Amino acid sequence: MTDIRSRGEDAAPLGELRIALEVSIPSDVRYIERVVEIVRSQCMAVLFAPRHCALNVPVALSEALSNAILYGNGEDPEKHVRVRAQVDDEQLVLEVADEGTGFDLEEETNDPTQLENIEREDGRGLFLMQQLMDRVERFDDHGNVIRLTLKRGS
Amino acid sequence: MTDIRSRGEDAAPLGELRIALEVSIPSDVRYIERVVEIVRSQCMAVLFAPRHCALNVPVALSEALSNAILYGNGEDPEKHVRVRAQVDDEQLVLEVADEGTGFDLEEETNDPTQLENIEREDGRGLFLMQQLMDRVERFDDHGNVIRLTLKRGS
Amino acid sequence: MSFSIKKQGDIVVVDVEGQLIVGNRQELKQKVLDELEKGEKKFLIDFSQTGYIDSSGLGVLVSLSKKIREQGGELRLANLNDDLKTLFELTKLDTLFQIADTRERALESF
Amino acid sequence: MSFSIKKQGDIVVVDVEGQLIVGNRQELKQKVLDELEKGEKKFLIDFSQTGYIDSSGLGVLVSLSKKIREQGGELRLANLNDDLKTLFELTKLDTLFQIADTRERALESF
Ligand SMILES: Nc1ncnc2c1ncn2[C@@H]1O[C@H](COP(=O)(O)OP(=O)(O)O)[C@@H](O)[C@H]1O
Ligand SMILES: Nc1ncnc2c1ncn2[C@@H]1O[C@H](COP(=O)(O)OP(=O)(O)O)[C@@H](O)[C@H]1O
Repeated sequence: MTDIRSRGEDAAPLGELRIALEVSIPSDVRYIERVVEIVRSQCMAVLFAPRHCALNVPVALSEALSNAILYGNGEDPEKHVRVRAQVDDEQLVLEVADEGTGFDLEEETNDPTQLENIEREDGRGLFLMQQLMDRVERFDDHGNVIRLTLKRGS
Repeated sequence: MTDIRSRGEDAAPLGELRIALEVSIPSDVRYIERVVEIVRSQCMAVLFAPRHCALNVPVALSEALSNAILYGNGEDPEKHVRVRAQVDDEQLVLEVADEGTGFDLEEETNDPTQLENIEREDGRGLFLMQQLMDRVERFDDHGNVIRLTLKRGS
Repeated sequence: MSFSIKKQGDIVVVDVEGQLIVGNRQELKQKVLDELEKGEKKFLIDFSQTGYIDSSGLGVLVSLSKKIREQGGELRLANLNDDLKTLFELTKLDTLFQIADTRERALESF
Repeated sequence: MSFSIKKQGDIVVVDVEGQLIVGNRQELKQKVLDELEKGEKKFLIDFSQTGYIDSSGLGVLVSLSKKIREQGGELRLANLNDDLKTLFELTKLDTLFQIADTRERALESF
């Protein structure tokens, strides 16, 4: 008898697996890692590319969460950050909402790869979101919201 | 210099981390494993006991999903199963909704540990849900809904 | 989830990797029945790499145990972790199956 | 997430286990600065067990690299996986740091 090794039935077709997640956390950076872990596993469950699940989503979401906690809510323990994640077979849409008054996305986005910036300790967050996501948007909705969109195929 | 090994800052206090998840899948049992994986990671993110995350939640949810797909929707590809999972620092509440007409929970729950049942191949699903969860409820809401509740401390 | 089957002496050893659930239990059943049909008599299912088992997975094990016994064969289970043990205890299936702590013990027990 | 620091010859080797992010970067910074204050000059940070790094984690690495240089010391990084490499490339930080493929190479390079 030869060594038989078989995979289970083929993974289910992806169409129609829709996930919507809503997480609310206090303004404390120690929550970031856990929220990222939840969204990452969602990302894996719909079979996004490994790199998307290991790099693009965790880093971009961490950045948005830190900014919301630190700048948007000023680490005020009374204020909350809300994350909505929606996934289907086409794309992942993340929305991170804080209770702040917002900011000018274009104005505040730095290019940390410029020689004069390369040794700066800060100013890489919005840049990384732009690099790692297909789209970054900001809008107001009872506070500041950042929307990150990542297409499956990208 | 001695070998220093340190854990990061203490895990964040749990209070106020609230997660609500909604997943919709077609009536195909091949989706079960992935849905369970998403809910399991949610369960780990809020630091439920390892046993709850590895046994109680995966098995009880699998049972509810199989029943919804097989009996509730009769594997009709046009029909969907919807899962809602809500977690806070006290409890996990899972709702599994199918498009069927429901059933009598008490009537249908078998005791597979009875001698005459022990060699049966089926009839352990509802029993396991009851054993692994703190509460199992059934109600109608445009179809049949099973609600499973697990308290953190239990 | 995947199954690997190999033969150790005259014993058919099956490793269940991942979950044993409604979506893949038929595959396990078919593989074991194929071996039974070929005349194999001794079966060991090893759960060291198994995640969770649902009621339909338990059902397949019950069914296989019956079919193997009918052919005069024997089935042993090995390496159930604490969570899986609890599952067998809750359903009293620990009274139906011969369960060994380790693969070695199971192999010796035939 | 946790850090383990040990000394190999005259080189301080730091393993970053898990994420290097806003929630724990200060701890890494403090640990390395403590060693620098004790007079240590050679530092190797090994990322073989690291998940992801956020911009504040990158910021701490930049800051440490400056501080170590100011004291006449040297910092090397090792074992960045492909995803982490991409992160350094996107931010051009691969031009600022001395990055070795393996721990051995990094140790030899001092
Ligand atoms: N949610 C937010 N609310 C208010 N201001 C923000 C927010 N996110 C970013 N900003 C502003 O944009 C700037 C640049 O952010 P970023 O690129 O992430 O770099 P860093 O956080 O290191 O300063 C911040 O310094 C802050 O002034
Ligand atoms: N969602 C559902 N819709 C309709 N009937 C159901 C549903 N869930 C369970 N049942 C009924 O309850 C019975 C017992 O279910 P269960 O204890 O899970 O065992 P099994 O699924 O092995 O039959 C099923 O056979 C079915 O008739």
